[in-house]
Amino acid sequence: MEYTLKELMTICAAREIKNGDIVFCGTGISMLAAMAAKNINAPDSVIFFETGAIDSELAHIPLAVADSRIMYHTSANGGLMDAFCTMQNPFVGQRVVGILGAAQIDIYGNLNSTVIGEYDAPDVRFSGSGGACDVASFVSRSIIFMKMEKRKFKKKLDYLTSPGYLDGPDGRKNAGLPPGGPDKVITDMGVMGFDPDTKQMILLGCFPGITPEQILDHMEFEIRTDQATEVPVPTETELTLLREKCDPQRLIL
Amino acid sequence: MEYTLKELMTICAAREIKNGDIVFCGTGISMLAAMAAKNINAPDSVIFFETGAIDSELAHIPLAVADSRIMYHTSANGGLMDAFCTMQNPFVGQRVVGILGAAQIDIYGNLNSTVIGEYDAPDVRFSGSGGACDVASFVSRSIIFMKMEKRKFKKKLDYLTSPGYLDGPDGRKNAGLPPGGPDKVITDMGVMGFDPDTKQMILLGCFPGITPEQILDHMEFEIRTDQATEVPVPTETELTLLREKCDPQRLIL
Amino acid sequence: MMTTQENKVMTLTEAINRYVTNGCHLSIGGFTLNRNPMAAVHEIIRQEKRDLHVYAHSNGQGVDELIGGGCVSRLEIAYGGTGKFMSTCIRFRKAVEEQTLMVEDYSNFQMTLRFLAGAMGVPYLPTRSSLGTDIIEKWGFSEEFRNEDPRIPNRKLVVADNPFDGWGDTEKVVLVPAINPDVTIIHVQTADARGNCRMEGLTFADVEQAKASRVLIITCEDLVAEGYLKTEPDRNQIPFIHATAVVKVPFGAYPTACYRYYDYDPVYMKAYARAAHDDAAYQDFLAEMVYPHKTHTDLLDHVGRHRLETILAGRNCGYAKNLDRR
Amino acid sequence: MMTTQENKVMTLTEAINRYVTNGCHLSIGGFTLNRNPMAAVHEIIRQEKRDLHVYAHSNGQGVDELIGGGCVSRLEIAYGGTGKFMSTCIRFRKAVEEQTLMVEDYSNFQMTLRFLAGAMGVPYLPTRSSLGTDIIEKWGFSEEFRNEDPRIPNRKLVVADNPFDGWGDTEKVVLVPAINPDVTIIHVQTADARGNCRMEGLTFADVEQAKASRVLIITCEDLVAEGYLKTEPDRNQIPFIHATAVVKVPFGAYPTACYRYYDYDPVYMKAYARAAHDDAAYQDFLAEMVYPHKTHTDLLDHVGRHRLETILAGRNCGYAKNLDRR
Repeated sequence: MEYTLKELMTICAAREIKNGDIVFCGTGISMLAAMAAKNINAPDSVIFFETGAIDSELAHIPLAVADSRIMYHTSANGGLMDAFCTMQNPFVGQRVVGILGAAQIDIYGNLNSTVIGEYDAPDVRFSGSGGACDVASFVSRSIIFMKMEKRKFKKKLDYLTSPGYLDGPDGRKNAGLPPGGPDKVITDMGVMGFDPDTKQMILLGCFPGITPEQILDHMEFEIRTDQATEVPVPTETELTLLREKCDPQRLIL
Repeated sequence: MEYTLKELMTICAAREIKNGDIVFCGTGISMLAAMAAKNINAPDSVIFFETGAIDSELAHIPLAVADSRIMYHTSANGGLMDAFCTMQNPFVGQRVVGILGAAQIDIYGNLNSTVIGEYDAPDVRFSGSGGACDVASFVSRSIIFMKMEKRKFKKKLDYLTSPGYLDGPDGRKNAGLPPGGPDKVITDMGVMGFDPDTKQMILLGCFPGITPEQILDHMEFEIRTDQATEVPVPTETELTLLREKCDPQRLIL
Repeated sequence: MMTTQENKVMTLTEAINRYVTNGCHLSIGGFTLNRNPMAAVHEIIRQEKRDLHVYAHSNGQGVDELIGGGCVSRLEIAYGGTGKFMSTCIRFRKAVEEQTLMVEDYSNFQMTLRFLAGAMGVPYLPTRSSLGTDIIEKWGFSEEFRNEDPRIPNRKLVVADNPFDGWGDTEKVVLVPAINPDVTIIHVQTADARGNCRMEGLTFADVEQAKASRVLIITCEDLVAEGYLKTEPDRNQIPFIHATAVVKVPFGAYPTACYRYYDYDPVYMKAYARAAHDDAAYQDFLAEMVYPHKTHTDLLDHVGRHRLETILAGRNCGYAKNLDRR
Repeated sequence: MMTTQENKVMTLTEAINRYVTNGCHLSIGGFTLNRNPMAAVHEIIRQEKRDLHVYAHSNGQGVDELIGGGCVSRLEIAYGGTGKFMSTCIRFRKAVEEQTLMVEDYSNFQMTLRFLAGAMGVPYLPTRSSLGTDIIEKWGFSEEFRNEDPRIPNRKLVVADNPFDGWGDTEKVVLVPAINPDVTIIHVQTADARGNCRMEGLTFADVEQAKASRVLIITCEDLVAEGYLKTEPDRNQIPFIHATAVVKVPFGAYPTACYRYYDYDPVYMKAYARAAHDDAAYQDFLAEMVYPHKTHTDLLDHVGRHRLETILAGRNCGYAKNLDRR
């Protein structure tokens, strides 16, 4: 069954979500991945928005995390305080998985979604942290969507918005952050993880037809590729459920 | 028109409440004073409970600040966080008037509602602060009900639960408290205020038939009495409204 | 959307037996004479749990009965009383005066902030309350005691300078340390099998206590089908992710009140206060009202339908308008 | 019980004219494309308010239009975007890149905590968010600038040790300073003339923003009689004691959504995003959609009943099910 790159990426992220996970969703593909997980492989995962909605039914796809569509048929409608306290909560916070995107990422999974250039006189201004820095600070693991480009996989970020492992294995501890950190990076060419010892990014899987060399060509820094395998293509079930249950109007796909 | 001591005390406190005041009520006579003010002289005062109810209708008299009778027909039902944040709020907190009681009071209007004797091995244990320390810490003025007894008007408190002026004019500032402090002490023999310069208690009024000397006889410390006048007796209107509108079942009176 | 249901429903006996262990750190919901989880309190007494460390703001009746039942060794508290029926909780007062209970005093706001700090995952929160008072000066637990017990913070309260140089016209604040109880028990009007909760009337500090806790036991008047509470989610305060156990216990707050369901029972409250003054009479009270009843239903049967009818709440006002409370 | 009613109702023109002054510190409610007080935003633009200091978490459309209208000089913000329609707010982005706007970055939780700190009267609140990041390292307002302006705290954020020696498994926290805006404007579903408010759906940070503010302007879909909101007080979030002005403005959040009333308008949002990329086109947009309309009703007349009908919310789901959002 044919599939688009966006479908593949969405399903790759969805596969990372387990039953019992509380999934922090951003807009766009991140929300779609959470919806896909719930419809495909993790029906007992919980969709959760920084705006204060938890366990939204999502009968129709939202176009922002404040879309009224997330307020319908939830377990509780609250506000930002409720949502962020849930993420920082010592018990349920550990069950939260963040799905994030960014303009730049470095080898330790730190993210920039603020500026290119100097902070005081930027060449390009982005939206800023929103809740991304919060979720990256608090939760046990996060999944990051990135487009493979040299200017995006950076040796040094122009601005560190959301913490990954900071400068290495002790980075988070030294800074005073709770344990946790990035778990997977889902790109348009393959999937990366992080070495449990060095906390540096490693290549885990290439999309069909893509080689590790091609991926390295799209990065400013080098990563280990010796564990890379080919990412399994989406199954017919995965694709059908994604298309029919999650985004029938193709608003995001 | 005849009246009881409790009615006189209630009306003395009620007279201190103005339109626009937000009145923090405890149980018993303090709640009755707030209800009396609203029915007699300050219809635009707002009755407010530390449990989270604001502008309760109080169709029936509550016997505790968590009585379901305070939850009916309020402007908003919240919780303790809402209530105490309102008191500490820089804008509305200044409009809050606290009505308090205690086991002991000193010349600076500090209150003890915790223990008699040593804290670690008390002779008598009382209920403790509840919200009294909070309201005494935050709000611009408070009205205190006390029974005139030597063991209650103390040179030195056994335990300082709720701050008055602490040790004098700069006491609150030095401790780091916001401005404010006790305004009136309503007793079963007369009414005290506080000298604006020394912040020490002074006698403002004696109940009919009571002399300043009699009041001083019931106190361990000495206060100025040269400004004391006779407290005006309750009017027929005051008494009628108090009895018929506030406590027709005589649950508190 | 596809969803499977996690069912957390169990009996009260099972929930207390499984989660409330001797020596555990416990908090209960409600305030003075309203929405205390009294069925759970009685079950704890019946199961003879001992050496509990209890965190209370103004949880009156429930805390006094736990103390009276011999379950509590240590108590961090703001207020022990139930209003008109007991201006000071009587078994609490006796235990403190007889030094059979270690007690440490805070204010209601401080206890609320401590639960909130625990719920929001920060080690402390600041307030301006209690500066200059003995609440800061006098500790119920000594420094040595604190240092020996890793489950208690090393200091009671800390007075700190404002590092933002007088910002907010504030020079100093009091930092209150977080509480994360092992178990919190609350009684709510409505819950579903996953543990979504809806309270009516005031919520007191139940939400903060619930979210601060490792284990959350919910007793409820009505246990409703999955989906019912989701039709009006603005009215739900605690989402199921915080819940551990759900128990249906009608009249589960009795003898305290439950807004829109029933009022407090003045007959019980007055009989309790009378008995509590005397050790022998209190044992008689326990022998009549707590020990013999295997379940809360048995207690309610003992109280009798007539008395329960006197406290039934008017559906509009939420309490029993004609209740004799003199 | 006797009560007289304080009536705070006025026109939007009057409320903005009286309370939003040049140079004042302002915050607006809502989030990205939902429940922004857009009628008030447009009135601020029409009245040519200048030099505003704006505090925003993720208030997307409203903040971008305020910037586009030339009203804002300084902005403390967590996120400038409206989701699919503008992943980064376009007038915001242009103003920052052209350095016509001073900006300082925080996270959404930090901004929420800052409003909460202001509402609860403490100089700061702690969190663990942003440790090790440039949100702490890079300040938008320099130390000199801060010291010259008494209305800005002397530091952006402070990293502090935990004085409770590792309590809560925490060694360090970030202290975020309180915000007390001069004016906060929120748009709610229902209010009464005294300013009691009921929001439906998510409340975002509106409650904290409202209570932190010296002046609170409320625009509402429905202005109801005194007493109406008091029949179900559990559903009200802001009691009248915080309110300064109340204005009835149906469709007052348009073109952003208002849960259970109407959806966002994709036609407006897309036209806006197109125009915002180009200065001349943006002036045309202002000339068509903002300046000529004396009131919000005039703008709605210009939009036309047909388009408004497409966004009307289903009373059950709360949004427009069949809206074309491609």
